[in-house]
Amino acid sequence: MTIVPALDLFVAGVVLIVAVWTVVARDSSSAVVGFVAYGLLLALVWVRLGAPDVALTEAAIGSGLTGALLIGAAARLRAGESSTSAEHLGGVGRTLVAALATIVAAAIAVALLSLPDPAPSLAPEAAANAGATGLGNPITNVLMAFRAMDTMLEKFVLVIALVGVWSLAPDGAWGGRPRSYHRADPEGALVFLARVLPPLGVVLGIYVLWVSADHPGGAFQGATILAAMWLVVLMAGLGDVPEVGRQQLRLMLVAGPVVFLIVGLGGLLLGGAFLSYPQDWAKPVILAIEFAMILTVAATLALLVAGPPERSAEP
Amino acid sequence: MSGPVAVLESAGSSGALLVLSIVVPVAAALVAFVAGGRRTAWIALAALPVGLAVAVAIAAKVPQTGGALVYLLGGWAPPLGVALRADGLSAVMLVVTACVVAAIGVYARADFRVAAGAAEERAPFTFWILLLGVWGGLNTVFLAGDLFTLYVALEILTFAAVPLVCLDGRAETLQAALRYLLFALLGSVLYLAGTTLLYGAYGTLDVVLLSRLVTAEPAVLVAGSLMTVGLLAKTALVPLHLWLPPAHAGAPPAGSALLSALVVKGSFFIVVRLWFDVMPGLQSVAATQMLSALGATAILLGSVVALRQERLKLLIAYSTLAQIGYLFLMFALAYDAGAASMLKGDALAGGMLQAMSHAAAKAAMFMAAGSIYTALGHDRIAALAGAGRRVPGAVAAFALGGLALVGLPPSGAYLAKELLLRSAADTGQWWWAVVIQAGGAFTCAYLLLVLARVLGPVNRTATADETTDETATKRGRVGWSQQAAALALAACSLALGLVDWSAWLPVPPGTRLSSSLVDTIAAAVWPVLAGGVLAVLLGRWTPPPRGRLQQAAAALGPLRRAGVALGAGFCRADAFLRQWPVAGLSLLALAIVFGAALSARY
Amino acid sequence: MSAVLDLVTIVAVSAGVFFFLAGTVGLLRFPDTLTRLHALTKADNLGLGLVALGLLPQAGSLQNGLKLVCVWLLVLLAGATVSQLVAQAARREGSSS
Amino acid sequence: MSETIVFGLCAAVVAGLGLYGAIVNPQPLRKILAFNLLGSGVFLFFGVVARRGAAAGFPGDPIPQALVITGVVVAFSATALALALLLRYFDATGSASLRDGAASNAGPESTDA
Repeated sequence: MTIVPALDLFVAGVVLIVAVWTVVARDSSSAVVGFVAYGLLLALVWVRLGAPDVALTEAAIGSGLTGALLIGAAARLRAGESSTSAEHLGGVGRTLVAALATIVAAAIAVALLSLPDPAPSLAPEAAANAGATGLGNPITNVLMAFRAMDTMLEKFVLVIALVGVWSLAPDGAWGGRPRSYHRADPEGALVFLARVLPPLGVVLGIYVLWVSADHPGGAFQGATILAAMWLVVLMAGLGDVPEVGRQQLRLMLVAGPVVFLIVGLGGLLLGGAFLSYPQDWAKPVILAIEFAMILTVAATLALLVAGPPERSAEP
Repeated sequence: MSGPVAVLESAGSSGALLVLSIVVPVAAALVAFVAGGRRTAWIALAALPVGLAVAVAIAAKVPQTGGALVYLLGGWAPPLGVALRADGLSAVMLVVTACVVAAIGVYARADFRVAAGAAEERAPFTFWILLLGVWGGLNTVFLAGDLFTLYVALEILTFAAVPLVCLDGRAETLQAALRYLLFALLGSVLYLAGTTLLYGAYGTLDVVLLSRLVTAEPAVLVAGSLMTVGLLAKTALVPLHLWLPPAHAGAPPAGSALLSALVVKGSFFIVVRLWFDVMPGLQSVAATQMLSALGATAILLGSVVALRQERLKLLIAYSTLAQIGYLFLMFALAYDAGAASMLKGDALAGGMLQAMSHAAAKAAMFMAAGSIYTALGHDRIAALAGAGRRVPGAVAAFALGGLALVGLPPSGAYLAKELLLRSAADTGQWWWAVVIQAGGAFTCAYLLLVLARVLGPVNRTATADETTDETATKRGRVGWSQQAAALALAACSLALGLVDWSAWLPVPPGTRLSSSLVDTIAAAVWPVLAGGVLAVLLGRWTPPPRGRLQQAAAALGPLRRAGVALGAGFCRADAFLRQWPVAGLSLLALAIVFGAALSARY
Repeated sequence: MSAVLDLVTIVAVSAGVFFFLAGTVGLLRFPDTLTRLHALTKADNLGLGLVALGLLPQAGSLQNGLKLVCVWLLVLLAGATVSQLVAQAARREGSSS
Repeated sequence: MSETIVFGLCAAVVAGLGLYGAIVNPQPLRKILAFNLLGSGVFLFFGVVARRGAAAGFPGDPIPQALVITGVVVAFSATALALALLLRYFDATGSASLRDGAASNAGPESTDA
């Protein structure tokens, strides 16, 4: 058994080395690459912590999509990086920040280590109430039943963030398309990938949603895969980002939270509570919400990566 | 809101009102998003009265429950599920928020209208959805009984607020928005770190359940200090205010009103929840005195720097800084050293009342400033003369809002001041009484400075300047509805002191304007006098060119020079504190000092 | 029987790890982008292939085994494409400077 | 339960690094990166707390694990919004500097006596 703590120590050590690298690396592109590697390593940590659902989320969103965003931004900002000289901190200041950050981190570490043992846990309660939804995956139960409000509000966060990103468009480009990716070589490798991968990816994304009823997976993780497939197609120039004024697109972007709200209000009207599910229909209703959610989340994530509209609607 | 019954059972059908109060703005935002075009504004405007009615209904129900309206979402009781709770504090904040949002909606109708021929325009579309987003986020903040739901609500609030700053797309507002977002994100992550520790210690994030469990353990002390400091960063309490002045001054008027009046109150409200509901017995003399001392610093710094501003919107933004400080004075006054606990009494009521009247008054003032800007084509304080003739309603709203802020009877701020002073006297903390009075005088000082310009004679040289000024080229007409909206809010703020708040706030029944006529007049006169002196000594003004006043000015010479030097010093201090690394250091240092203050209780 | 399968696993995974190590050393030590890519492909193709092969006997069911093979194939596809793109970008940057 | 200690300490260090980077690094992009680092450290706290609460046959307490999934999505939205702002600001000014441009607040006191 001693090999397992050794493995944990090794993983933690590598995670820390890469984390330090992302902070101290001289140029931003290297730091971003370091961050993507860090995110993947973190997924390992999550598996070791017994949370495969989170590991999937971390790898897909924390590392994959965030990485894609950061790499794109780093490439566009490269020209301006050398001219950045603002708000530099001298050596003394850095040391001071380092000292204070160390104290805060140490306090948190002490707090974490001082937590009571045995730890308080809601796992037994979650297990006892799992029958109410008919789903076998406890995390899906939490997200869709016990704390459905958070999940619904989080969909709203996505919509608001997207409106925020769109609000940064130049006035002339409103209603138009987000930044177009330049057409790749039609014979090139990317176009090949964009033709081969998406069919597989779509199947995989829906599979990840489908199994989430009883196994690790879920709407977010599946949606991220779908979003990634769409982004590959866009980057290869095989498709165009839709115009932000399109009604169908907007419907898709709110379908998840709207279905959630309708089901929630339905629960209220049928005599139950807001966001409660009918006894025998819980599983199909939840899967219906998740299906609406996967479309919404996939579209929102992809458009958040694509950025504000930059071209007007007319070609 | 104690007792197991209140926690675990929904209060029948009226509890569904709490759900509606969140669902109305959220659903309206989603529908408005799909509808697009001119319909976006109409949907938002239609949601305003509905939301207001829901808020009023909640406020009417809460006193009948004897504690709080509770709703269990999905029928799941905490700790597994999430509960919505409305106590008196939530109820009044819901109503005030709905009123202010409605007034801002009326005001913004003219500014964010889609031109007749156009299908859809960027700024109107985003403004209306973000307005509903801010509203939904705030309602969730006031109602959520779970620390993680509060986190999601805070993020809704932040993500909706930040784009409002840079709706016009100018480079400096983009920068202000970016600084705002980045600093606010630091704050929310610290808050989230605290929630983890609390969950790890007690296995629940429910506010009421936690309040029965918390004891002074290391994890709780660390959590308390991280969460408090994170929220202070989002509230922009000095010295964590680097983002506020440029963001609040740069936004379009309706956006500024929303940000200054309401958005900062969201994180403030969570601080109140945290200190009074989650861990009231955990605070210490050191921690409460420190928090209020930060508030006092904010009053001093914000007011003096406000007096030095050239532009009206920046002046109002710095006044917000000072007023945020005012909100934190109640923490020292509400701490009962004997019981070693935060008490819900006069001080809390005063603080909340201050928050409410500031919300109404500040929104009115920003809206009025926006109208003045539109009418004159600029907002340079030195050249405001003549605004009274062009937009009399807006100037009146500005003056009334200002008087309400100063705390002249019968304003809400006056009652708040009375309550705070009473509690200062009860607890023997005379130094806070001094700070409270000084705050009123300072507010009066910058109000007088502006009003003197607005009502004064038109300055020929300034007018000549103005015609060459590029910003002055775009003068516009201001509709009556905009001025009326601002005026109505200002009047609300002035009338808040007439209400008997005992049904919602922890004050004895019948608490309203209690003092005699003489006292009232004295209370009205002395801040004006003191404010006048402060304005003369510290304000930015040019001595009159001739006449008797000039001799008076000359006689004041040395004092005035000292005042100017002092003002310049404060401006430099403010500029220093608003550098990113300095603010970051302050954030870390405050977290550590709070942790130490909380643990140094025995 | 299971001992033999375990041995296969140990040998194949160890060989895979060796190729990963070699590829990583190459990635860190080689002078330019193209040679680094050259090193990396060893890790991707051969290393991962051997690890997947080694894990097959431990998969337990046909379904899980198929999933392992799918993982390997997908990484091959992605790796090959990305190598192409990186090489193209490197060539473009090299010719422009 | 040794993994909770190892990864708990690891998470605290990562959070400290994130705080340091967010304050010290002058470029906004690096601040955003550091914010993500800090966020992931805080999410790991949840993971450690969840792992400590393993019970009822679950490898971890599902409540904090679900909270992390929500948190990751929120953090992604924050990153997307921040980067969009940064890129727009960069396009508008050609600079990615966050130095406070409103220096005029504390500018010369020319109108005074």
